[in-house]
Amino acid sequence: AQQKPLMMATTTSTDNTGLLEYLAPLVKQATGIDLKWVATGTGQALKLGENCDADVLMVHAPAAEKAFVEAGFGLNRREFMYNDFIIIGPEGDPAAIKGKDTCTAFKAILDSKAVFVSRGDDSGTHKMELALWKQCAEAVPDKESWYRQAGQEMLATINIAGEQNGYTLTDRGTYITYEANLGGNPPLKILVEGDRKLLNQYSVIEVNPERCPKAQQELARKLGDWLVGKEGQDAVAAFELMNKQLFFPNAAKN
Amino acid sequence: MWPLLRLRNVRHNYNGRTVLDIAELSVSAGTITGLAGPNGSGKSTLLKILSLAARCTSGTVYLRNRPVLPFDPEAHRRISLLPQEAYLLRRTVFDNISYGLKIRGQKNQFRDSVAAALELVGLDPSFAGRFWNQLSGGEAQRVALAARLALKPDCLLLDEPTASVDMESARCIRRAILLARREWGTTLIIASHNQSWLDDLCDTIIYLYNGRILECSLENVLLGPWLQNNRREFYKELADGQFIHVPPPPHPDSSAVIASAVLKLSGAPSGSSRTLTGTVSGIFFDKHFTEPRIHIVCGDHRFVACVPDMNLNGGDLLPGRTVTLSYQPEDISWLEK
Amino acid sequence: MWPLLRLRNVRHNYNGRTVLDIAELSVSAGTITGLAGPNGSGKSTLLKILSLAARCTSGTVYLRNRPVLPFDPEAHRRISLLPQEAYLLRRTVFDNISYGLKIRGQKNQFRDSVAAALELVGLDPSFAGRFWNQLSGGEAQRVALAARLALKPDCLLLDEPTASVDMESARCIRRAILLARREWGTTLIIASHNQSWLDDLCDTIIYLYNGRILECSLENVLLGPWLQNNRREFYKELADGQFIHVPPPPHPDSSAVIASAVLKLSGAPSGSSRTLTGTVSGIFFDKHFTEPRIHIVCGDHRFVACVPDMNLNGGDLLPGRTVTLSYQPEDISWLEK
Amino acid sequence: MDFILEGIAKAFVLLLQGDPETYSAVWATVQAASMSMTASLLVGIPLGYLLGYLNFPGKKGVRTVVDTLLSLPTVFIGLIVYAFISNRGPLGEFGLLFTLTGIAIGQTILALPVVIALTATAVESLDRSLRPTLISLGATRMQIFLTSVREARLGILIAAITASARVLTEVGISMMVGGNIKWHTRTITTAIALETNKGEFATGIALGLVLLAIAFVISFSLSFLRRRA
Amino acid sequence: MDFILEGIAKAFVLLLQGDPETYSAVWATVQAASMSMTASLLVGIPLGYLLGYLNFPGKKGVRTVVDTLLSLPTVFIGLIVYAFISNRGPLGEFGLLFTLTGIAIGQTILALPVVIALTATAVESLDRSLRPTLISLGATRMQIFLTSVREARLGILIAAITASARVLTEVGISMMVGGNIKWHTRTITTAIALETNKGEFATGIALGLVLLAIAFVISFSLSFLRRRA
Ligand SMILES: Nc1ncnc2c1ncn2[C@@H]1O[C@H](COP(=O)(O)OP(=O)(O)OP(=O)(O)O)[C@@H](O)[C@H]1O
Ligand SMILES: Nc1ncnc2c1ncn2[C@@H]1O[C@H](COP(=O)(O)OP(=O)(O)OP(=O)(O)O)[C@@H](O)[C@H]1O
Ligand SMILES: [Mg+2]
Ligand SMILES: [Mg+2]
Repeated sequence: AQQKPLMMATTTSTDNTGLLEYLAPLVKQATGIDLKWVATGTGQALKLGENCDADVLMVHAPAAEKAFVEAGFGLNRREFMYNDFIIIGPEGDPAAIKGKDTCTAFKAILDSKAVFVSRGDDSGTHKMELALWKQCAEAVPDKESWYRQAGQEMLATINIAGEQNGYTLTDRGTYITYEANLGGNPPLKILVEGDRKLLNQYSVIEVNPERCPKAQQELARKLGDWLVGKEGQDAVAAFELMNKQLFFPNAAKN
Repeated sequence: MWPLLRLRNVRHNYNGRTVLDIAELSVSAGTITGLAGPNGSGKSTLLKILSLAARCTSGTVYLRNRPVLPFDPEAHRRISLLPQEAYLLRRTVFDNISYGLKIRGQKNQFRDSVAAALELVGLDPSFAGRFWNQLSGGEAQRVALAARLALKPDCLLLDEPTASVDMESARCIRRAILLARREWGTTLIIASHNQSWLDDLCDTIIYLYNGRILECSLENVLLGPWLQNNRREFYKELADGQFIHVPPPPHPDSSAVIASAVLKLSGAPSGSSRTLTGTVSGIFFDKHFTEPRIHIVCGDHRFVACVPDMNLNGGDLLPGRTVTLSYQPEDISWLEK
Repeated sequence: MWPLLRLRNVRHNYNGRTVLDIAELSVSAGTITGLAGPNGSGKSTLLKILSLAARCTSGTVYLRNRPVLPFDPEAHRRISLLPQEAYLLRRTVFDNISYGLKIRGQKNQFRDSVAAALELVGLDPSFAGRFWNQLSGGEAQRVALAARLALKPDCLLLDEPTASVDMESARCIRRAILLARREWGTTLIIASHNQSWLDDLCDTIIYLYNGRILECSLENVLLGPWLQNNRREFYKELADGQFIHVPPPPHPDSSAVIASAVLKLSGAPSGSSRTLTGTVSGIFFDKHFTEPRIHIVCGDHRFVACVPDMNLNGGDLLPGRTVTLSYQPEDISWLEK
Repeated sequence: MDFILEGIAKAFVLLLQGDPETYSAVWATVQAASMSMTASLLVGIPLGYLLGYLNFPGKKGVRTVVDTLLSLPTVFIGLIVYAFISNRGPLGEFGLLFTLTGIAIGQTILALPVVIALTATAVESLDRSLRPTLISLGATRMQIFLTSVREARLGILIAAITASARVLTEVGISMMVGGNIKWHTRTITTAIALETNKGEFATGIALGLVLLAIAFVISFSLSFLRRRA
Repeated sequence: MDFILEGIAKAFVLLLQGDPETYSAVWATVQAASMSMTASLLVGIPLGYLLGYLNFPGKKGVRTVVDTLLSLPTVFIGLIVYAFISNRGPLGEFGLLFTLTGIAIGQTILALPVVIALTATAVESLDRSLRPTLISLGATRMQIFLTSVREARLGILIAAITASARVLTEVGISMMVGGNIKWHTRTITTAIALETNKGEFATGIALGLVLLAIAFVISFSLSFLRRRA
């Protein structure tokens, strides 16, 4: 009999960049697993896991993930890759943040009241941004008129920033897509990058079969094993968008 | 044998206003019953109740002594009504006429029935292909009638079948009604304002007034208001200045009814009798009366009187002649409000 | 003075079929014109064209010699039509009657106009508060008429104003029509199948047949088909077995028309004349003829004949008597198909 | 602006070259919509007929409720259906989550108020003499229903078209209940949402045109029912 | 399942305690919908009337096109409007992007086919003797239009309700053109989408109920127009 497909809940970034479509056939070939996925916001992906509607999760919000595992919804959280966040903004750079470190840049934006567009959707990226505000400027400038909360996907958020000549925090993958969409000459440029603080960690979590009897933990484990294994790590490293590497395997540190 | 249809203590209200109140009414099988009465007297309401197309507010309808309600499985398909405002389905004339046959589960072979029904109402067979909205007023009315005739019902109720129908077709419809009774044994009840057509066709005529059945006919109805002169007599002035005198009315606005037999053609007043002078406008023969009937116009009003044969001397009563009518005011009766 | 309304070479088609074809027709101001003709003869179509409610396929309508089209700014509000199937707005009777006044920009004070219009058609003022769907057939018809009378139009066209209206109200409507002409100088054109009502009311009557205006009246029309006997004479058998002989018809299905003057009451056939025997059903006085007119039933058919005064001997012509009619077949004419 | 023109061109390519992903989404859309439209017409037309036809106390209240339910947001319906068919929901065992059947259930809830409200209005607008006429011709209650529906066909046709347009264009239910799973539950609208998210605006436009093509086929074939009303 | 009950409870809290974010979204929704409904009714009712009333060659084709446009996906409309009003688009200088006015433009395009198609059907279903009757009473073309609309009020009312339901529940346009910017262009539906994405299902349900409450207020107040038809 044919094996039931493995249901994965994941975030839009892995789907929108094409990573999963690239990995799925490799997974099938190596493990025989038929991978199906639902790409949503991180919050909804975790909820799907909580409701036993997925077997495995691939997300990037470490704090929420840890809480998820601690609540007994998931097992065996394994970090397996990262990409990085960057701060982008208009070429004119009104807050003059180009080349500064992350915290200086955030403070400069705050002081100059330049437009900053936030994802505002509780996604991994949003959570990272909130953490940075707290860390660098003590408080999130929630009600400031220059602080625009889009509540949308990354790409839409970048577009909004582009239309409004604002800054935003984005993952590099989406920025590459954006750059390509605008023919390589987008109005928003990378202004801050490479800071250790800007790491975007992805992990894979198995749904706890004690809570969800139907969850296919065995297959989930198999997928996780493959991802952190050499084959998976190499595959991640080899994935390119517009000839640029997007994700960096880092399972080794587990 | 029980009457085919019988009403007992039937009362019907619209928005709390009673428009029909009939203690008892029977219609025997195979008869043709006419229904006459002014606008709003309840004819259409009565026909809807009799045909089980509507339910009366209170009271019972019996079909051969069995109480029946709308959608009664047995009665439903045997009684058919031509409503006053018949709706034509948004289809062809053919589909309209065959509709009743189709829903009775009859298969195909409508062609002959439809052609026969069209002929009965005097329409050319070519009308079958017309659409409902390609008909003149009278043609539409006749198509609606044909749709009922095609069903050959046991009991057929017609509400104003000749309204906006030409005279030739009215005669045609009369023939069709007589044929239905003769060939299919259909019992008919027909409401119409075409009094002479109705008189000519029906075995009996029921007069409705304000929702009640009248004992007399409605030949000469005079509406109020009534005035009183200084001798405390009640009267009304006609358009030509003559006065008509009546007994004390129950209400100043009541309607008086003067039976044709009350109006005598003996010219001279005698005792307490009063006279009216008018012009003869026509003489008729009406099968419900043994004597011919004469129409006399006084001012605006047309009176009907009976002509006992002995009164006929020469051409005195021919149209255009002036005659004098006499009557006893006490013989005038009142309609209930 | 130019005629108020005039048609020239008017032709109207529905789906390519010509239903109206009038070379010339004039209506003078202040007259009451009747429109008679069988169902489908084009009366409603003609009224719609005359009232500028529809545009004819070809031809011209003149108002006082000025060609006019529908929505003509000057004519539009001065001509009003009561359509055969008048639509009542889904509002109260009051709103229906005041609608025309309202859209003419008249401010308030409808109350008196509405009450006056209701009275003209013989409806109680309490009807003003009723909703459109709380009326009987005849009441609705009269409300529609009242809505036109309230406008006091210069020209009023009525399509079957007395269909489903009771006799008393028909008289009331007659009075209202005469009042409109007298008080407001209204010109009226009225289509009706109520021949005697129309005869009584109108100054002239136009007869329509198959969309054309007839020169004669439509008193005695005999429909085909016509048979031929072995002497090559054309005839038709009446329901009682008598034969009626006609000259060679243009088409075996043509309709013959026998003017009332053609039917003589002199009993004995002379020369080439033929006879018919029948029963008198009524005698009338009709203001369009100097002599009284007599209705004679032969089988199924009712003939109208003129009664020259000299022919009246005693009560011979009273209803119920049997009489013999004679006619010359050559005097019978044909209707165009 | 360019992406509009590009999208129009791309729509032809997708349709004419038989792009398998597009056809998969078309097929998913058609399947889900057929199921939901069948269900909502079968249930909604009789209910709408009764609502327009009968007079009962509280009828006005029912109409107001139906009118209100026209404004059920699709994501809201998606959430409710999800709650029921999620593995932890009362109907979890039927495995309807992330299936076209699941989508169709949600779409039926979406379409029902449209069908009911518009059918009721069409039936209410029928000539008031239809009912007595049909009774007088001997029609049973069922035959009165069927004939009334046929007489009100213009109104009910547009009810069906409006409801199917609502179903064809909805995203929230397909996304939430279907999961937008490629080759399985990805419908045209979820594909449009995905492509737009990816910044592939031209592809979004192209897929939108594909959806309009389906809608055109539907309204064109139904327009023949409209002849001679 | 729990989140449904939780959401119902939360809806009361949001509404009764006057949650500012919710009220901001309600206000944005109401503003955008008022603008778009005003525009689409003003334009759509006359166009629908003409479409239902006039007979002209090609009428059937126009109807089929309008019926097809009922299926315009909201994201598609969003993309088209975005293309025009983005800074790089031909109307960029008016600064309509990420404004409620921009959303209203898209919603007008969404609502127009609904208003036109349903109005045309309502007008077509009018008694055929209405027109000659009005002409015979002396009504001008404009008065015939106004009176016909009033006579067809049941059908046009439901057209308005259906269109406003479509506008209130759409997400694609508000998201794409409005940008779902908190305190500015975040409408209830984009908020629902956001909360659902965040996994805050209960809040999504609560906001859905808030939207239904708005819809109820609308249909309840309009239901008085329905008396005595
Ligand atoms: N749907 C209704 N709602 C309220 N009142 C009504 C309704 N239908 C009829 N009526 C009233 O009931 C009474 C009887 O009406 P009905 O139609 O039976 O009269 P009718 O004798 O048929 O009159 P007509 O000769 O005008 O057809 C009238 O006073 C009329 O105004
Ligand atoms: N809308 C239409 N489409 C096609 N044919 C029509 C239409 N209306 C009327 N007709 C036909 O045109 C002819 C004239 O119709 P019209 O209504 O003028 O007759 P009428 O004299 O008023 O008849 P009636 O006495 O029955 O009212 C008839 O043969 C009728 O069948
Ligand atoms: Mg009646
Ligand atoms: Mg006519």
